[in-house]
Amino acid sequence: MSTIVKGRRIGLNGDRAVAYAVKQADVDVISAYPITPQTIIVEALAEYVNNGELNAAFIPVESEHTALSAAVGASLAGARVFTATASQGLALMYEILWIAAGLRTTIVMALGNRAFSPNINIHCSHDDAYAARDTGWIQFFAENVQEAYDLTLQAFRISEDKRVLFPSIVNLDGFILTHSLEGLYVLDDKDVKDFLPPKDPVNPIDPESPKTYGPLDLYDWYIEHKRQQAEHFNNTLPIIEEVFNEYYELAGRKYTPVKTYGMEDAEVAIVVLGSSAGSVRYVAKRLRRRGRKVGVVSLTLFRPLPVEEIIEVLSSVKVVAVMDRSYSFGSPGAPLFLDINAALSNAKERPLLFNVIYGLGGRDLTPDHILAIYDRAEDIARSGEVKERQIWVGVRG
Amino acid sequence: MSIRWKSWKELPLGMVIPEPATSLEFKTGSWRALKPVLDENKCIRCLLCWVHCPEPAIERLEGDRVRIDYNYCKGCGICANVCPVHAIEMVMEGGEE
Amino acid sequence: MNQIKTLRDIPTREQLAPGHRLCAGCGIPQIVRFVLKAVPDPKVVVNATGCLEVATTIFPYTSWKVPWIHNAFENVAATASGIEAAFKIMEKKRGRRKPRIIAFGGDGGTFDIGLQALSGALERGHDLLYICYDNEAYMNTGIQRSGATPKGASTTTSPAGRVIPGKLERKKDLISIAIAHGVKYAATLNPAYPVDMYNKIVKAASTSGPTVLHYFTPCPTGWYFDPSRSIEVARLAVQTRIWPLYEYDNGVYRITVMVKKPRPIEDYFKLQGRFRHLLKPENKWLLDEIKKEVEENWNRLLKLSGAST
Amino acid sequence: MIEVRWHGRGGQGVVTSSELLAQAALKEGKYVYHAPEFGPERRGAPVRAFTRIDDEEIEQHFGIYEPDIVVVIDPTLQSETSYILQGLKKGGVLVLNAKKPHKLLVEEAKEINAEIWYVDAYSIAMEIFGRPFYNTPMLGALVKARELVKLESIFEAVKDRFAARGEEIVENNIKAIKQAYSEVKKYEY
Repeated sequence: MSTIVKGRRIGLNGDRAVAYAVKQADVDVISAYPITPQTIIVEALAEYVNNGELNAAFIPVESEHTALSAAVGASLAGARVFTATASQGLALMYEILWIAAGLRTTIVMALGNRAFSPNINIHCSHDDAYAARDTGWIQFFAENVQEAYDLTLQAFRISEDKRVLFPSIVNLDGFILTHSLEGLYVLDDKDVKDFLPPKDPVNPIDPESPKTYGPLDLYDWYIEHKRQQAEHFNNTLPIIEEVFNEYYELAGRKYTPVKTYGMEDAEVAIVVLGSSAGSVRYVAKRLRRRGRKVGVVSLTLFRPLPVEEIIEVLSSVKVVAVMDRSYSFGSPGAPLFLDINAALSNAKERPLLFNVIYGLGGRDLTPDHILAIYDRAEDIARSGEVKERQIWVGVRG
Repeated sequence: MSIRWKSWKELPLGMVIPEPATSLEFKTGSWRALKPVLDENKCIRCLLCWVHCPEPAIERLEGDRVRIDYNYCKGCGICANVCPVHAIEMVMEGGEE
Repeated sequence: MNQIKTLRDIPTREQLAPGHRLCAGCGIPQIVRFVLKAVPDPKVVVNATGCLEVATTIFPYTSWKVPWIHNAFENVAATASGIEAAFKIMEKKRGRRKPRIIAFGGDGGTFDIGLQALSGALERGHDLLYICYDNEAYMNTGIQRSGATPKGASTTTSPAGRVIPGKLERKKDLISIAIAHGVKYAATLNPAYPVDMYNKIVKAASTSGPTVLHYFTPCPTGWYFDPSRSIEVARLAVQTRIWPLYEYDNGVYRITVMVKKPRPIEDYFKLQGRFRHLLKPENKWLLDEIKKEVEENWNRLLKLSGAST
Repeated sequence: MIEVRWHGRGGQGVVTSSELLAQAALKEGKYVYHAPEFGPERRGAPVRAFTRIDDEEIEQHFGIYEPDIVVVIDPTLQSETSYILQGLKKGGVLVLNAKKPHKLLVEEAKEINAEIWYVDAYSIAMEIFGRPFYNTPMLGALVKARELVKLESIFEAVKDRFAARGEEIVENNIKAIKQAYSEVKKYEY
């Protein structure tokens, strides 16, 4: 990522960086319930509102279910809306995730990624992000605090684009990013205003033009509605890239759905989401200095999955390790592994793949773990044989 | 509203019915087994039938006269039941006219 | 917004179109029609999942002439909260006029699954009119018991069996729940008393902050009576003191339809299949219990309203 | 790259110190990562925080296992030697809030050839604040031991952080940092 930038450099933790972006986005309604590790976001926003720094309605709801339900109502009313949650909170919102997307709301949600219970844990897994993968929300993964800020701003712009009209989730790893402070460049308010003018809602609730939102929809038209939603959702990819480019022009930071390192000549690659991408790259850089042809692929955009780009960067590699910070019981792979596998399924050439389960509940992904994964990938490249489709790293065994 | 779209491509955006009162195209009068028949001569224009009709299929006209809209009347018989002067009689559908 | 004296004063304009698919004889449309008449434009209706929702909006048909939003079952008050908050801030920031926000929920969506969301909305003080249309069971899914099902009623999940004769638990007291949240206006409504009903809607809608109306909805399908007798059944509920009509207005309770000489409860029960088993001799104990509780409730309201017995 | 680990107890400002160090480094154009360690700890329980400072972009997000410097804010934690010295690099730096270093700690630190710096931050805090706010003075002691950032940058960070709470708080903190800076001593084995 380039660091040529406009704006000021300040130090914030991930949660505060998101809250700062939300303030600059001049949201109308914040509807949220406290849950670790995103609580700092809503605290910061409540502070902005109560200090008169942000002219917004802060709805201090009684549950996450209501947080998202109220957000749906507010978004349909025409407001720019933000919410934030994590883990169990996302699970409690679950049914409304589908509704928010189907009703084409433009809510932006920060998800402080955290493991599902049991056992209760407040640290990072991607269980919550994965739980939302099929619901029709655009999903971004931030690798660091800068990205959490940038992606939040871009998410509003993307969700509210009249060619998009889908809600967005900005994932940031619980504690690793939410509570950790890094330096980041923040834009001037004026630049944000230019990039993100007030929401111009499509089909808002309007007594002058009464519409019926969310009617019963039986076998007569339900499938046509889903077909339409699917088409529109899949069509968002070029628009997301367009907004990424505009943001690049504004901020000097270039986002791409797929981020790569060393993939020009990599023979083995790791595919990973979130804050671990940097850790993997850190190790990969050191290995490449020693002549090992390793690469890193991280997804800034998880939904819609940038399939063509994935094929482009991975099809000529010999072995790919797909890292999942979650587990899918009884499935032949965890969600990212399944996605990558499916994306490559009809590629003319395709690598051998294996799935790495790591980091559940905040277990640290150390350089040793990453090294071991690359070692294994290279072994497989040599032998041409995947003995274990799925391995766990960093687990006492 | 043209309710007959040919494809999902033509559907209104999102899960929205963009116009009000399209149920007027759905004639629930076909549900009726018993039919209320109003004797205007007996009617005292108390409006009770109009007030209580669930559809509403009873229109309030000038001078508080009422008219039954058989396109929508499901024949529940509430109007006949609440009428204090028995100006509405329920008859078998198809039998009377 | 004016109080009315006779039925003639009720506005003629309808904002609920026919062509909906509620059962013949259903009591729900009457509250909807009245609310739409009594609450001035601009207004927005938010609707919980339930009979009213499924029967008035079946894509591509809608009976609504005002903006109408359905989100899910348990979150009508939550959705309404968001709409209210959004319009309030947008009025401030961009001058978009805030409409009145009306929420409809059935008894399941209000007493049970939606109670938490309702509690939250009332506590936060959103400016909205909440109406529970209470047909005393989950009618939309086929007559299962709810927290609003009255003691003694037979439903598909509290059937009048050989050992247990229907529901043995009391109905929750929604108005007291609302009042406990500090709402300024709450009232019970009954379709057999249309002027009383209309005027209470007007009062609720003219009160700022959240207000709660609890409407008795006769349900011929779930209560097993002839649809033509809907209003008769509703009137009997009031006249037996089973459904007292009263209001709570800024701290003052008032019984709005005084029932000096109540009709026997049996008159109400024998009209409905759901209660008929209570008239069997072996269930007299339950009938007696119900009678006692109805009387206690009436006396409680008399006391609260300062009326003499 | 420099990695610092902070030790203290919940409520002592361990996280604040680590954050202030990161903010100060940031002011000098450096790259930083500051991470508090979070469990279910409440006031009084041992807690840690981590700071990474580098001239290059910091990409890695894994934990700090082999710190260059360990700062112990709480005077009573000194005896937890293995906890405090865990992973400290050979020849690393140990900065203690202590009237004098704990004997056992000295012995073990010597084994890894660690430098020990110590200051009675408790007394400084009691003298200046009248309360045991000894987290900020430890920044002064740290900067004396290793000039990771300029003292001025620390003062700037302190100003940003405490400005809203009044000038006196800012000034007292700066005073305490300065005092610790001048009073901290290197332990001679």
